[in-house]
Amino acid sequence: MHAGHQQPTSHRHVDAPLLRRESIGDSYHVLTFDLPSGKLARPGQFTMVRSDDWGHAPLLPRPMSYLSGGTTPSMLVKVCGEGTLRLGRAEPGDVFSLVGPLGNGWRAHDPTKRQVLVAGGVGIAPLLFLARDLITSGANPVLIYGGRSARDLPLSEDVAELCELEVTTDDGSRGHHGRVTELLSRWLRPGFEVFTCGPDRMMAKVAAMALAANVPCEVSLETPMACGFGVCLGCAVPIQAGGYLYACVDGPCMDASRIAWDRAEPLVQLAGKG
Amino acid sequence: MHAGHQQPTSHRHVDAPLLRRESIGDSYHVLTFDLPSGKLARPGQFTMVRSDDWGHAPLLPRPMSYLSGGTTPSMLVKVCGEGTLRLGRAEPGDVFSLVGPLGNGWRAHDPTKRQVLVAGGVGIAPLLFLARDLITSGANPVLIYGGRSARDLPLSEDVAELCELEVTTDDGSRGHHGRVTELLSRWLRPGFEVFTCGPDRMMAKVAAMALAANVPCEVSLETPMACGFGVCLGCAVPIQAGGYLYACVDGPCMDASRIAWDRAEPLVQLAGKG
Amino acid sequence: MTSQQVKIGSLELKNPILTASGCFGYGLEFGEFFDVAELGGICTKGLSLEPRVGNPADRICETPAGMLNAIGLANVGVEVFCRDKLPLLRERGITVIANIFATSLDDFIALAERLESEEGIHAIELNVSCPNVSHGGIEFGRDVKLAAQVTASVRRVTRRPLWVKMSPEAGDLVGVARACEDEGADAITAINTIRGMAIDIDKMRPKLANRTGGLSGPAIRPIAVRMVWDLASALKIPVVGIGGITTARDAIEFLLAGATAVQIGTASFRDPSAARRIVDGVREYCEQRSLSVEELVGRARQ
Amino acid sequence: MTSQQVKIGSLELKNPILTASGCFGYGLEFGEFFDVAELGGICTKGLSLEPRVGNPADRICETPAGMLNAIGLANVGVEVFCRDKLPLLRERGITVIANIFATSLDDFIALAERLESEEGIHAIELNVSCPNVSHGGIEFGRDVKLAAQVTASVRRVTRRPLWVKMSPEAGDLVGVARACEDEGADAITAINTIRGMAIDIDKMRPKLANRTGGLSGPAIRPIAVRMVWDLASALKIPVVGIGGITTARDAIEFLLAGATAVQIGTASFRDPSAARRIVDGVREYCEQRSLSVEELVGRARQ
Ligand SMILES: Cc1cc2nc3c(=O)[nH]c(=O)nc-3n(C[C@H](O)[C@H](O)[C@H](O)COP(=O)(O)OP(=O)(O)OC[C@H]3O[C@@H](n4cnc5c(N)ncnc54)[C@H](O)[C@@H]3O)c2cc1C
Ligand SMILES: Cc1cc2nc3c(=O)[nH]c(=O)nc-3n(C[C@H](O)[C@H](O)[C@H](O)COP(=O)(O)OP(=O)(O)OC[C@H]3O[C@@H](n4cnc5c(N)ncnc54)[C@H](O)[C@@H]3O)c2cc1C
Ligand SMILES: Cc1cc2nc3c(=O)[nH]c(=O)nc-3n(C[C@H](O)[C@H](O)[C@H](O)COP(=O)(O)O)c2cc1C
Ligand SMILES: Cc1cc2nc3c(=O)[nH]c(=O)nc-3n(C[C@H](O)[C@H](O)[C@H](O)COP(=O)(O)O)c2cc1C
Ligand code: FES
Ligand code: FES
Repeated sequence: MHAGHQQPTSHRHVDAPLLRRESIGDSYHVLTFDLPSGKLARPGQFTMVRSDDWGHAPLLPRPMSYLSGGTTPSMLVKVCGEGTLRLGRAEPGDVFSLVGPLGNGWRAHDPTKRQVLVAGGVGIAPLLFLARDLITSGANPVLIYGGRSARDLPLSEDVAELCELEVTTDDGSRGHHGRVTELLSRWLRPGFEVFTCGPDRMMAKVAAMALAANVPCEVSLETPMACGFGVCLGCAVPIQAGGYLYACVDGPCMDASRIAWDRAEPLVQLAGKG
Repeated sequence: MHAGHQQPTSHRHVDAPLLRRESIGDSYHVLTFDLPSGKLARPGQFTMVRSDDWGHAPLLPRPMSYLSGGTTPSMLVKVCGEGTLRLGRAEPGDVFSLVGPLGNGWRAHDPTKRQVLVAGGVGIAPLLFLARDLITSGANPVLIYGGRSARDLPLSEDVAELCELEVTTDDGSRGHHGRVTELLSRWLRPGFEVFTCGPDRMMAKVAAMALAANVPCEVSLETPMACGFGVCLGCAVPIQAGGYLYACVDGPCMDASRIAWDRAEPLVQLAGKG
Repeated sequence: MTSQQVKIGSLELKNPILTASGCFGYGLEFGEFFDVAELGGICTKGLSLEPRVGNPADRICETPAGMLNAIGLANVGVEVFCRDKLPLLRERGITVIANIFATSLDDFIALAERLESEEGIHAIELNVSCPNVSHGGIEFGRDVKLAAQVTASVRRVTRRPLWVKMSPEAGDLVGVARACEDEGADAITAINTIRGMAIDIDKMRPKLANRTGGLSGPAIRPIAVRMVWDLASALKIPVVGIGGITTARDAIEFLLAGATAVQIGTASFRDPSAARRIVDGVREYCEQRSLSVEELVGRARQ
Repeated sequence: MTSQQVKIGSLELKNPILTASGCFGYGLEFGEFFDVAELGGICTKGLSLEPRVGNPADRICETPAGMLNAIGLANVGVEVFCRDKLPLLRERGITVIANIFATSLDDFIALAERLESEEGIHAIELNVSCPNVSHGGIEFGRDVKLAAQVTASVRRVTRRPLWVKMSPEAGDLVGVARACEDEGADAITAINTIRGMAIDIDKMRPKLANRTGGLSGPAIRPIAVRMVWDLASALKIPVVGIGGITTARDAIEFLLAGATAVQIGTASFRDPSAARRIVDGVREYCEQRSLSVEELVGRARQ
């Protein structure tokens, strides 16, 4: 089913101390870990994070996309429940169990095209990581970044320094007053390809638009996950071909055209949480 | 059943910030709370301590005797499991839910007698509180303090400054090499009364010796507790009269002669934990 | 202001939050923490004809997000309750559901008859499901015929609203509940604790003197919600939901699943004011959505 | 060095730690975390005659100290398993218990027959207790006669050790297990998940697309320990304990209660190396007391 996962590799599960926590407002935190021995992450991959101090509850590790890779990888955490609350309180030196890097990163970009990155809120993490990569490899991406309000655009400054940035907010408190999808249309032309991560409802819309315009579109999915490496079968994603793929091993990054968005309704319902 | 508990009183449940934590070795911690509004505790009483940060596990609050009273009461915590581990990590400012003071404190001392206080390990807390009280009221107590080793005699310095102190350790690393009960015998004469708190096995022995010598003996019991104020009926203590008393409302301090030590076997088994 | 009132048969509750039997004493012990009359009502500790001293110690131990108890239905007995507790409860204007327990039909009948003459008891809750007493009531709760029989017998001797509290261990939970409904029960309470065991690996023996105990607390909540959903689908009479409710969110989960009211058990040990806080939390949730509690009941089923 | 070996009928395990069906994939996915051959063995994801895609999403959600799952027995099917997975398992020297699942007697028989010809399968575990499939195997597990029937039928077509995995929802758990024992089962596995439900109070509907799911994790451990104790008291054949085991201490609790071996389920999601750590922890406990694992089995009962 997920052959890519069956060759024994190593260094995929490490106990890593937190190097630092930078808080952005009270609901966003950048966590940087020290993991000299770990496997290096590619943009779009994720890790399952947990602390033994959590005891029996929260029970499961929390999937988090890499914001940066290397031996001091970082994640951007949005506080929305028990687990992320604890992550947002972490202090340097606290040790966390990191299982990762997991999943397939973003597919290789097409050098003949320009990359349009569409981020919603905390979905910025894997896209900022991607943008950095693209720029090192000589590409010139544009990033469309939307959030509820100005407070929900963490790291937008970093993006601005890096590449062309277009900002939208639902309440108009910053940038364009509206949705990312309103800014997206003019980029949906031949010679462009889309990479998107954010609330599922947003991704569904972006995907639909891209497909209609015949522009390749890659999405990074958020589904509930228990294991993160293909054994619990909890992260099912309904696909056009019928049946399901598994976000943790077949994704989280996938070609939008493969997904059966109509059968993905509960997934879209997750949007609130994303 | 526990009439003393039925008049509505107030201030018995407060959220109090930790003022400071003094650690004695890595397994003993003195926690001092700031609770201007709380009800004042008497020696021998206890409080049920919990933090909302614990989430669903540990589930129940932890019973802790007062080491001192007033508006900045303190407790001496011995780390022995999930809950006390968390208490031992508490930082100033952390807010805890304190339900208390609960239970009956030590019975009033007999001014015509001299008080012999027998402590085992962390059992020192309610006895040090008692010793301070006795001295203010002009009494001249002697305290026999036993522990596994020198490391298990927290606060013995404080005791030494306060009153006559005799120390024993199981491994002889400090004071008399042996058990408190070996030092106790010579004090079991008319004109003395005993107050004891420590591992149940120790208290059972002390009680038996005192009764045999016809010396009054008051013990402070440790039983599992869920509520601490007489509703769960989990803290049953078998008594001579037949049936049970409840440690939280009929105790934790009781006249040793009331207890049916023979039927208290599981309680004595708790000793390891006390 | 959205309405928080609910009706369980003929009984009107000012709000859907009750406290669970055995977790709230006789309703008097909490007076020092809040005004108990602000709750929808309280269920008394299980009452028997004669006083019971209960099981030997240890009676309780903690488990992951739960606890085991084997109290053994220690209680002051129906006489002392009526003499010492009930008058105070009346004075304080507290809605009282008397939880009764017996090991024989005759005793169940005698208990109900004894309470019939008392004022200030608003409903009777039959505990046919306590896991912690040998030849205990639990047999009644696990067998369709016996459950029907005890319900019918008590129904004959009381005009008061009659609730029957289910054992989660009934192989045919819905069947047992239906039988009680047919025999005139006004409501079904679900669930009681689930039998469990914990072993002390240092002492190499069960932690509880009674060996097994009833599991309660957040750990069992998903099981309880599912059973309430199943019961609400099958019954015409109201279901009173219970099991692991700790916050208003938990209580709302049961209401949405089909419970008309809920009971707060173990949570009162963790926070004596839990029930009071839950009353406020449920009201807030209703206000935000301008829905009455009755509009919440079973809403997740639509 | 105390012996860690245990015997389950004719099958010798190098230690009592197995991994639970559905929580360890096909045993190959964990090769990157530790050498799976160091475990007593692994139970495969439930295998059916034909591949199954499973239930719609969401399939899982977290609960206090537990999780609900409604995977719907998604699996590659027995053919693909034998072709792609089994050879690798053989190569790696892993002890394999094939967990099989069917909705009809004939399919159970066909599955067992299909596996009989394969090398490297050390035992068959009948899942007669999955709560997550309509007209699912669970009926088999809840009814004494049906459980006996499926055990007898499979017994006839396999010479391999035959384990039957109990549903905790069988009204008469011990009766069902005894029936399986009488029909030639070599061991009883207990327990499978317990049906539960969680409701999203913001969306006002069940969190799982399947509505109900099976509850697993530390939350259910006390229930599982009690059932293992009851089964070990009633049966002659060994009991394989399972339910919420997260640490070596938990595993030892089951052994002391009477389990001859244990299975690690949900804990492998929390820590992929959980089973491996538990093997070490149990050995350490035995060393400290110079007791063999077989001397631990049922020791809390003496
Ligand atoms: C591949 C992947 C990458 C992710 N990357 C990031 C990231 O970079 N930054 C970030 O802040 N969040 C990210 N998320 C979402 C993050 O995992 C959830 O917000 C988090 O698990 C919520 O946990 P909680 O305990 O705070 O919330 P709770 O609601 O208390 O969690 C309850 C349960 O639901 C699950 N859950 C809740 N929301 C989500 C969600 N949106 N996706 C998946 N599971 C969820 C939790 O894991 C937990 O098991 C990612 C999710 C996935 C699947
Ligand atoms: C009236 C009273 C006063 C006490 N005073 C003190 C004190 O001043 N300082 C101190 O360090 N300890 C005191 N204890 C003991 C203390 O409550 C326990 O050590 C503590 O509850 C252990 O919790 P844990 O989670 O760390 O251990 P765990 O073993 O993980 O606890 C598991 C469960 O067992 C219960 N438990 C374990 N040991 C005991 C015990 N000895 N007594 C009662 N319940 C127990 C816990 O409350 C919890 O519910 C007192 C106990 C009582 C009843
Ligand atoms: C210590 C304790 C004592 C209990 N005593 C009774 C009782 O006397 N009668 C009864 O019907 N239920 C009794 N119960 C069961 C509770 O009323 C409730 O059904 C169960 O605890 C589940 O709810 P919870 O998880 O909110 O605690 C008791 C529960 C506990 C924890
Ligand atoms: C995601 C998931 C999938 C499962 N799939 C199966 C299965 O296919 N067959 C089976 O017999 N049990 C299955 N189970 C049940 C487990 O094998 C085990 O009996 C149960 O989870 C209790 O153990 P635990 O608390 O250690 O997880 C599954 C459990 C989970 C959590
Ligand atoms: S998260 Fe477990 S299979 Fe994808
Ligand atoms: S601890 Fe609840 S009655 Fe004593």
